[in-house]
Amino acid sequence: MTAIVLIDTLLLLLVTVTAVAIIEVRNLYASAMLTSVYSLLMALVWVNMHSMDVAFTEAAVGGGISTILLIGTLVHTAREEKPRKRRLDWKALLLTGLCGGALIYGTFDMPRFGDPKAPIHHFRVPEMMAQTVGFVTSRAGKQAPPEGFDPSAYRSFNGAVASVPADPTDTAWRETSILAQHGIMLPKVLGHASHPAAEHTEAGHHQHPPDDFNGHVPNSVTSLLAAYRGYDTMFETTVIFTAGVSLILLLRRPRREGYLQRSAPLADQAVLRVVTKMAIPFILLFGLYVITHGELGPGGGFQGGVVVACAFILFALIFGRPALYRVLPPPVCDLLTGLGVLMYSGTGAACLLLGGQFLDYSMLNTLSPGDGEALGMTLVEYGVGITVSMVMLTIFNQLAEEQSK
Amino acid sequence: MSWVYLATAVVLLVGMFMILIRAIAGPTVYDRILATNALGTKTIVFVTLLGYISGRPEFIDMAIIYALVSFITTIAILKFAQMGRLD
Amino acid sequence: MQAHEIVTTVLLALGCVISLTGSYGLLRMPDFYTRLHTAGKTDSLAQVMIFVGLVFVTPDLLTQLKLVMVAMILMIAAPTATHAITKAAHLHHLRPWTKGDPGGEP
Amino acid sequence: MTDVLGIYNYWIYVVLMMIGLYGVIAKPNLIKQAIALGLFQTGIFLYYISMAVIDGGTAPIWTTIEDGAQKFQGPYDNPLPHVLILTAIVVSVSVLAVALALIINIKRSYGTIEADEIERMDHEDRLSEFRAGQALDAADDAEAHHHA
Repeated sequence: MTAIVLIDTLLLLLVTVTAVAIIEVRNLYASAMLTSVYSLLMALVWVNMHSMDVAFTEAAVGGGISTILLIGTLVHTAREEKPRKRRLDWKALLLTGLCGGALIYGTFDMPRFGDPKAPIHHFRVPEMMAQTVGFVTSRAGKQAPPEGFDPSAYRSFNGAVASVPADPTDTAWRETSILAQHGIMLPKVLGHASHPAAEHTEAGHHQHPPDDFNGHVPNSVTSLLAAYRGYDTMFETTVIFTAGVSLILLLRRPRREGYLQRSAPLADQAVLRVVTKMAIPFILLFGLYVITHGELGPGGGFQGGVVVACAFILFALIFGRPALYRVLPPPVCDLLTGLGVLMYSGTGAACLLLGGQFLDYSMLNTLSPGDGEALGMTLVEYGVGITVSMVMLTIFNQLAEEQSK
Repeated sequence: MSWVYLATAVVLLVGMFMILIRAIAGPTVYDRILATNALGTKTIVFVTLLGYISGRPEFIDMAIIYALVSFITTIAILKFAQMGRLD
Repeated sequence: MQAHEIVTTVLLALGCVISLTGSYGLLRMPDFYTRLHTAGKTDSLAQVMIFVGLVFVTPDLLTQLKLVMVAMILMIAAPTATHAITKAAHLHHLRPWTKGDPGGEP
Repeated sequence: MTDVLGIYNYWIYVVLMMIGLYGVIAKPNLIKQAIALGLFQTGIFLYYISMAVIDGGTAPIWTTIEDGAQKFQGPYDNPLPHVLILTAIVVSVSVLAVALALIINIKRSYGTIEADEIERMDHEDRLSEFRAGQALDAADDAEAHHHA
């Protein structure tokens, strides 16, 4: 039993206990608090499974925002569930039991946890790991395939894995591209033979630092998010934008009634006030760091945006919502929400206008496509970050707002 | 050295289990808030340790975000307990 | 085991003991204020010990600085939260436990 | 036995999902249902992330730098499920927010957030509408009869 499995088991035990408690506790307020605990534990499970970015998002979104949203709803509704005679619903229990049994029966065909031979670890993985936006070479513009690439063989390639090594720890095998294994492409997708740094060196004065992007960004999650699944991420951002718009439509009071209402700030508590004043610049800076640092380490637009929103929410909690509206008026907030989506699609359109394909970031820096990738990803992450932070703030504002009678 | 981290992690998990029982049992709201907050602190230590267990300790940004989020959540829960509203 | 690893092991073990006693106290103490006493203090001390212990086995400076920073943030945030919880409970007139009186909600 | 050890944590995800499903079906409180939906989603997220794990793997973030290039330092977990779930989490909080907004509106128009009470109110509304319609029909019939 390895360390990861041991910790996984213990954590999942805690998670399951919390889940049962969330469902069975009658007090909705306690249920909301336990939701926060649940999210933190779940984020630990994901750190244990090496999924840093997901854990980051879960901690910020699940532990922070959704708990605050649930509590914001409890302000308008009842704190307690209605007491009932029958606590356990036998019919539902039977149904879920049957459904769960069927699913568990299905898991017997699943590959073992962490099995290196599982199909998911083979199909297209080397290509995804090695920068996935087409074939990035040091040449800008419409990318030619690397040497040794056989287009007709690629078109007839059905994606099947030729041979799986007997030794599961054979990492060299996974490093080799599947295309290379089939003789479609030379096995050098990963290391770029001629990267821009080499061309600049001869000028003498322009030595690229060793942490420069040699054709790919270090965090492959961000790379996949912004490039391989760029369209998808763009429309996920649009989904979030739509959620913000629906919240405004569902809950915002008519403009003539005004934004500012009475509030109950906690500013008379000296310790809280001082600590918050110290903390807010730090949180904002950290949020920007998370967005900007997204392609180097764990983090990115979604996570950083939520952190920035958390700073504003903390401000509203301590100093009251009217103070927040003086800092960030709702019209500005609404405008920024749209601006983020515009920034994302605008980056794509810029690539289009520069002669590449939509969201082909390498067009942004024709001298060094790798740096262009990094620039494009940063712009896109900022777009996502602005939208996410402003939508989260809008949601909080609308839920906290008093309703017109 | 890794067994030291692992042992620490398991001990922390046992502690988290005790705190979780307190968070579920209550009895007052403030007990729950206290337990949630304590669990947050344990989580921060735990996430740092996990980095050492997996041999890549450079992702401590995680711990910072946990600290911030757990603080903000505690304030929000508390404000609702005290004022009955969030703004 | 080298010297710095021994230092780390000792600090981690101390942190473990302190955090475990704190958790047990949170579980067993009779009322909110006594639970506050165990949880509030042990949390800060135990986390500082574990973070400082980990600094000794960390190779690069940036990670060491981040460790110290997390410890500092916690040193500020955790007592603030504890203070706020206590103040809220006090303003809510939560009675402390005394002999013959279980305390609790007013 | 090794088979069971290898797949038992998929079972835990199934259990989590079923806890969520039970909550959605059995709990009439709408906020509880929204939370339970979240639990169900987390079960699915866990399933995806655990598929990405590989023996001896590490986070798919390249940090080792040698000779000016990032070194591919051994098996990385598959990053694709991470990306899928990363966006799914943020979408799930949007779903939660819209659900909560709808719940607040329901509370404003019905005065309760218990699904069975809302259903009963709707039923009573429909019943009274039906009775009013019946009365109208009867009046029409009577009128038609009279003309005949």
